[in-house]
Amino acid sequence: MNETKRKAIDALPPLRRRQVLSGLAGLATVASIGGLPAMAQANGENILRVRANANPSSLDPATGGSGSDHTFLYNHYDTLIDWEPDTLAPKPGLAAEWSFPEPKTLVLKLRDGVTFHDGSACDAEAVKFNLDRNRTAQISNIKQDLASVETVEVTDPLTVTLRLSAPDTALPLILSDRAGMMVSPTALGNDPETNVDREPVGTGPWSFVSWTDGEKVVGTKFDAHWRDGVPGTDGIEMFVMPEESTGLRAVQSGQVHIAYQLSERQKILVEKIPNLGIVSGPTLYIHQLYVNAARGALQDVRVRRALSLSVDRNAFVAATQANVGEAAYMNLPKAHWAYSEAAAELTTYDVDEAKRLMEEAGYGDGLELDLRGYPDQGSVQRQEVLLAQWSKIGVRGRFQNAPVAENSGRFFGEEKQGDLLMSAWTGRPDPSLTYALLYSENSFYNPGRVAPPEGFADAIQRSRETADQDARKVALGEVQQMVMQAQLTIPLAVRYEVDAVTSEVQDFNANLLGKPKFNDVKLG
Amino acid sequence: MNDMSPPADASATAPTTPPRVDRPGLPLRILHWMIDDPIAAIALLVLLVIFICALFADQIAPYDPTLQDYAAMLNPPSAMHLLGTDDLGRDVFSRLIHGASASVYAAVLAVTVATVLGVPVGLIAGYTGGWIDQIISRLLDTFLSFPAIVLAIAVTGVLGIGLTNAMLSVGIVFAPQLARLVRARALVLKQELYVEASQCFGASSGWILMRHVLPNAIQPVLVQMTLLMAVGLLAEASLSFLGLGMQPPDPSWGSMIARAYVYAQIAPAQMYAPGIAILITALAFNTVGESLREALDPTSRT
Amino acid sequence: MSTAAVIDATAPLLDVRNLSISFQGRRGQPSSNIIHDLNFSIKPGERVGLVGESGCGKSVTGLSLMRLLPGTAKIGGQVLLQDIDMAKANSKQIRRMRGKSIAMIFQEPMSALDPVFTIGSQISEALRLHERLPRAEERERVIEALAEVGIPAPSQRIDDYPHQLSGGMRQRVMIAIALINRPQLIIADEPTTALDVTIQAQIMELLTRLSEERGMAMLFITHDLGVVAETCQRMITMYAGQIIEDAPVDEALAQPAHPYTSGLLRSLPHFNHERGNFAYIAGRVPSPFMMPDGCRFAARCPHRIEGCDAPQALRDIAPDRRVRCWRSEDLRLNGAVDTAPAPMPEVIS
Amino acid sequence: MNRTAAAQPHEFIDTTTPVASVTNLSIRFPTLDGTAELRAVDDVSFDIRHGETFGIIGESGSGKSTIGRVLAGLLAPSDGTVQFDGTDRATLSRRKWRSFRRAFQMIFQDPSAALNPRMTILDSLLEPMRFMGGMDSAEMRSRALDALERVGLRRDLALRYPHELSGGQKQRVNIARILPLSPKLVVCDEVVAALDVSIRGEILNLFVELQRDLGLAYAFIAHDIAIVAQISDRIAVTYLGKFMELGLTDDVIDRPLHPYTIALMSAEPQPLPAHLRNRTRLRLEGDIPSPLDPPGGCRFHTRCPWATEICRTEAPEWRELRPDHYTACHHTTPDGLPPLPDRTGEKGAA
Amino acid sequence: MLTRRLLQAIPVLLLATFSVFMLLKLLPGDVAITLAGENATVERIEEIRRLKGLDQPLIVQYGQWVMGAIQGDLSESLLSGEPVSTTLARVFPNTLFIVLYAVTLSVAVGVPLGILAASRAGGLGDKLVMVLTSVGVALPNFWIAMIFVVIFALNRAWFPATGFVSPFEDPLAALWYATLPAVALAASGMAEVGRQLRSSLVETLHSQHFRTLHAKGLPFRSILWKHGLRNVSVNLLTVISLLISRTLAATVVVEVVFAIPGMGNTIVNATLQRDFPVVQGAVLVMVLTVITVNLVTDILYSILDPRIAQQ
Repeated sequence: MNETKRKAIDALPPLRRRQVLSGLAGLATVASIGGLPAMAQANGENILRVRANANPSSLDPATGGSGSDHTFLYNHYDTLIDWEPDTLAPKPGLAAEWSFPEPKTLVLKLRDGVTFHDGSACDAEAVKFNLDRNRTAQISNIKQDLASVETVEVTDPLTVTLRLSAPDTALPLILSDRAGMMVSPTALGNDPETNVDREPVGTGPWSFVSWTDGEKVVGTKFDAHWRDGVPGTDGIEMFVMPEESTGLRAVQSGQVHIAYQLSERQKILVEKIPNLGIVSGPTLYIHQLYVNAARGALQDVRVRRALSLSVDRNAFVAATQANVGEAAYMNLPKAHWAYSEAAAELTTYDVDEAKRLMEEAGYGDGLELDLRGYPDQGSVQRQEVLLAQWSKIGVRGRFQNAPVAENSGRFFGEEKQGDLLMSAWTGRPDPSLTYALLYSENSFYNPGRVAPPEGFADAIQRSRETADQDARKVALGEVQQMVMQAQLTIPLAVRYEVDAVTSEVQDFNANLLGKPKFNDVKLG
Repeated sequence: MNDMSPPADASATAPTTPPRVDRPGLPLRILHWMIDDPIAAIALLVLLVIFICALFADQIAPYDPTLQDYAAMLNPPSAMHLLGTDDLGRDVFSRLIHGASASVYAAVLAVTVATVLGVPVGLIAGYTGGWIDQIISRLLDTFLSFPAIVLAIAVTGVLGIGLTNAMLSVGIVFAPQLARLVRARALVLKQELYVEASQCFGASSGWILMRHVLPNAIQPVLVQMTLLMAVGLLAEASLSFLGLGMQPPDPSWGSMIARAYVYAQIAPAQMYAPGIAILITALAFNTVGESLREALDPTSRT
Repeated sequence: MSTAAVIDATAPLLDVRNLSISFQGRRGQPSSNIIHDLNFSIKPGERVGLVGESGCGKSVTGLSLMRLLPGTAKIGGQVLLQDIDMAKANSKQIRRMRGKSIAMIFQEPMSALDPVFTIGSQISEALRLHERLPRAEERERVIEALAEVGIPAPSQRIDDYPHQLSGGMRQRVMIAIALINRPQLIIADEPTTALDVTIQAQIMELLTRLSEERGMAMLFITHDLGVVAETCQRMITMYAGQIIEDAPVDEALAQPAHPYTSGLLRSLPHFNHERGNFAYIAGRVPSPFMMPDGCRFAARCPHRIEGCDAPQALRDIAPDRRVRCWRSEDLRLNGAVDTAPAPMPEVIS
Repeated sequence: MNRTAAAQPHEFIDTTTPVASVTNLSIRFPTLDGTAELRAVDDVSFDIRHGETFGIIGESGSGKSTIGRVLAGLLAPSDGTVQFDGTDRATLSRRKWRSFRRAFQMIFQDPSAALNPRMTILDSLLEPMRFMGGMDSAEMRSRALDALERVGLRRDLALRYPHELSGGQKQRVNIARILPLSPKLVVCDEVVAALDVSIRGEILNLFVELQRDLGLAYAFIAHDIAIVAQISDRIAVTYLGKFMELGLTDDVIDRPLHPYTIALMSAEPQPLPAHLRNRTRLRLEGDIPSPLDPPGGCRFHTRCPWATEICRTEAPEWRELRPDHYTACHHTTPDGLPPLPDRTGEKGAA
Repeated sequence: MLTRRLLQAIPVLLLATFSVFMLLKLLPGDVAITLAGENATVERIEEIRRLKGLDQPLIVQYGQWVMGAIQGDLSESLLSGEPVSTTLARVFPNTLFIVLYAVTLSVAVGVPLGILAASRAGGLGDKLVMVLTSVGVALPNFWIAMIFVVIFALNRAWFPATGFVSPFEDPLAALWYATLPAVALAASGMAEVGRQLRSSLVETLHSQHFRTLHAKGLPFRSILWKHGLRNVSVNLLTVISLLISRTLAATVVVEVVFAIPGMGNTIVNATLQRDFPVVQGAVLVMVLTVITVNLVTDILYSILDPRIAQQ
């Protein structure tokens, strides 16, 4: 209260003064019930409330398709193999240990005594059922992930043996993704073609309570979870609020404890708000341009290179992400174990070289491109910055924006419309998967269906034949250099995790995958 | 017996009541109207300014509306940037002026589409009557109860997202309103005696529609068109807000608001300028429309 | 009672003095003088016809007596009714007069009644303004009133809405509303113009009978000289906002003193006129914006001579006859006398 | 005074082939909600002869305007036939009918509403000629201006708009515009009702004059029996969609056969001093029944002082009681109606 | 009349859902791509189309939907698998609540404004109201929504910035949450109601039968309040029913701004993602709502105006 007001109140007779003060207090009460329903309950209960940015597509790991599902799935499912949050190096999950007795065999040793939420045991049989369902069932969306698995055998109640068609050391990390999430076979009625997309039953830290579309998904503590101290709260409520500023306001007003994946720009704002903390770090999520190398001028690698070299990625990050994040010189962030310095140099900003290449390709007078993108404000902003940068080498164009379902269909599907699509790559736990999906000749994400550079398949194969991380890094580095040389995609910026948390939240950390896990979070 | 009656001609040429005031020239008439309805005159002036902005944006705007300056993002108003800068360091004032052309274009397009579609349909329904009218009326009912946003998304989906296509869909949404209005007018007008007289002369339906029904039905349409201009302006803003309207990097008022909303917490002032621009323009269109209604409607003059 | 009646018979019930009415034009336009220097009076129980063509100001005059003109109208002069000057009275006084002392019947019975209320409630509403009665009694009074104006089965019709009645019945309801508080003066503005002739005859008869029974004065505003002839005792003729003749009906019809009155009478169709030869008054009423200073009828007058351009005063030419024509004494004008009534078959005599 | 003289058919009247011949005409309109039917005209037959003025008189709901619209070709009969100059409309193609109908024109009650407010007088005058063909624009223009003069208007009015003209002037324009079409029959629907009393005569004289010069036939529709009587050769009296009486004007006025005709004449207010007015008048009781639900039997029985049981149950026949004088009444005779029983009395005698 | 109106509604419903269906089918891209998501391969997308029956002829797909709908089965969301009826049962009341709240506000503010203006027609109060309502009509409602959020939710936490509480769970909280969106929606509604009421009231007050009322000696206040309001009630009803339809349409953007789980958000998202069953179901409900509003309006008409009742 400022000085004048105080004086004015002091000047009132005692009775009036009390009335005024209580009136002010009343006003304050009204003002503070900003987060009333949520906060009122929060005082008594130990329930974690999280703002999620999208409705899950499915709560059955085998049938979903959206990268944003994981954050929900992790609450209810454990994966066979886990990863280190900072580097994504594999670590034990439901499988206490794993090994490749020979390159085409993977043996998983399961933990004893793990049960599903419905009480049935998560044993070797259950794992076999899940893996077979994931790789063969019609409804499975992830058959591709387990394409190298030939058979799954139950060696003993706690041992599962996977026989592979080719050496595949990417498998452990693949099993840290959807493919490794175990669903209760009982809940599926032992029928691989049914699903639990709306009533997930897994072994995860919270058992499922309810899901109201576009509103919230509720879980309650699974007491029999195999890890001690997990979960850290009695319940979890995931509130779906697609709009970022809405999400931030939700955490600001205390309606939720955590709002993850805010836009980088909001970091400055979060820092200004008292009692809010920030959890931040790099992710695998990369804003990039998909190139249809089978169309017009883009068939010329020089043009593609020029488009990439003319992007001042640091300025791009500064403009679109308020400097929170990093330039993406390849399809992986710096922090990733397979990051390749040599590949990164290929895309370093060099506008003179870009101009030279354009001239050489015969586009010294400029080039008009058919650009596609998505209509959300973030995308639009990135498009504007990109167009401004490209104007330096005479590249013009206007973005035709449409929702994801429409523009990805048009660009990647049979229509093959548009030269470039500004989109993103959400990353995969194992980088070899990323490369295979982005650049294989028949991959969906290769819109021109152009053949990858020679030696690409070889190098990928080599990365999968060894379990040694350094050897893998070398092979994947080669792949990365090849694709950047050919510039079949144009990476722009690495998305940074920006999560706003209230002061009550403890033990919440970002991970490199960019898909938060709440297992260990406690409220204090 | 007829001692009272001078020749017939005398009466026929006698002055009429009220006496015919010589029709003044156009400038004088405009002056009269402006004195009569100064608020509408101001509104018309505002529209004129906005149209000039739209036409000569390049000359008026102090900066290139797409010129980015990452060193000056979200700056408050200053002498250099009258309305500050936006999230990419672009001059808001320049974008506002350039946005006028997009917004005016959008409104004009939507209203034109609505008129081209709605007026003939309404004329035919109202004049023909019978089962054709029944069918058209049911169709109009359908369109009017249809969530417009679905139509907008669908049209932009089929034709591609962009201001033109978005406003095309808005035009389609508006058309039934005009059609209904014209239909109602046509229903009345076809009963007019001069239409019956024309029928007696052997006029065809086409002649009657074009010479008698349309010219007399057009007045409320004109009024409604100006009022729809305002609605079209708001629709442009809404669609741009949903990302279906103006595409980057060119500015429109709606897309400026949409972008500004992202920074509501950091720079709330960003929202004001384009919103007020829409408000003033819509207000001006409405005012002119109301004034037209008043001026054209003989019953409102008592 | 009888003494009072004698006094009343001489003292006028309504005395209009120097009434003038003008309307303010829209901005930039001149105001128009619709009524100029009107003087007339009505005695208790007297039925007076106010005749003239459209635009001569007779309706405006009627409305001004009730102070029903829109706010743009400027009224000058006096309208004295029972010691109240209606031209100057405040709205509260006027409301007290309306219905109770002076009431009005309008031309369009279709639009003069509120369509969303029953006729019963519209009558009782008028009654309640001046008299508070218990519900049942009030309803009784309304039914009585309906019966009095000749509405069959009034106890059922009382709950009808106006649209359920025919034009004639609606006009009867209007009369019931006007008469419910027993006013001394009724202004009837073209009360039968919108009705069919057979119905018109009924309504005129009803009004005449009520006026006679109650000793109620009436001012009939009409363009139909036949209506005036059959119902009124006195006829005031207006032309271009002025009274040009004021005379007992039979005298005015038999021997009009003003060429205009004569012209009007000649213009009426008659059963026994020569076929295909219609009489009329040539020319137009001058516009209120271009009123001549002199005789306003001069331009159309077949008897116009030099000197007619000078202003004319309304002069007394007989004890109860006034005329605004300086030549009236020279002229022997045709009236309606040389025309015969419609032939009537003997079957009904 | 010389009505008798004028009642003789004048020289143009051709009594052999009627300009319009109506046989058993019925017109029905569906009501708004479609549940009921309005019988606006019910089984009416008559001829209009070349060059005559055929008066149709009736109150509201009598169907007189509907008959007029049929005669102008604006309405097709629901039942019965209408022959225009010996030709049935139904036998003509649409296109043929459009040019054929030009000979059958209509002048409306409201002179303003019959002119398009957005067209100049000249445009309105030119409009009918545009459909005739065979004239260049200069010729049409000169004929339009001639027509304007013919009806007593100055040529310079041609460039004005309707709202700048007085009612009488507008009605003259309406007359002028049909002149180039050389009509054979003109339906005059209450043509002077909207005009001031003092100028009605002017317009009516114009009609009479044109008939004299051009030999037109008129169907003259009005509610005012005095006007109709003064202009018509023959008069038809309508009531609730039916003809009550039809005959030469003098016959109908002087020797009416139908009670309704008598009542209509009695109801006409007489602008005469008291001592000159008719003391014996027939005043009707009650309202005009709704045309939606007309009474059975004789339509007039609910208001007729002569009505007896038969009138309630049986519709009277349409009879020619005297030469060329038709009526539909159970009680009337060639000598007129029998004296009225006492119950009615002299209502209007006061 | 009622049955006739109901019968008329059937072709409108069929036409509306069919045209939505065809429109969506015309759109490029399909839900299969969304469903395949990150794991999309050309084969997988084909397989999903087969699984979801999206490869069948259009008319068969529509026919199946109509048959299901007649039996009350609106099928499930292709994306989330939730039964469409469940989705709609959840989101529709929310939207309806906001719409009714906004319309109530519009009427509660607009009617007094209109009366005030009409009773002082031409005066200062009238002019003030007209200026106010002109601005109200021209206000972009999503913009005013944003401004409200900034002022009343962010600068002063008087109201929650976003979110929604079902009125069935906690009516008070529901009102409190819905206030900003409702006020934003009502800004133009109030103005509309005020203007329309004023103009029809002024017109009515100048009509012939109001002269009769003056002639009776009725005081102005009872002419205004009893006869005036009763006479314009039919007009007012028309305005309100139009307002309901219009507000229903306007919720879309406002729901986005306030993150309200309502019909607008549902329709937008489902359309963007080509989730046919949801769009179809939502359109059905929207059209049904509009038809119902019109029907109720018609019934009220005949109660308010005896002339209509007679027809």
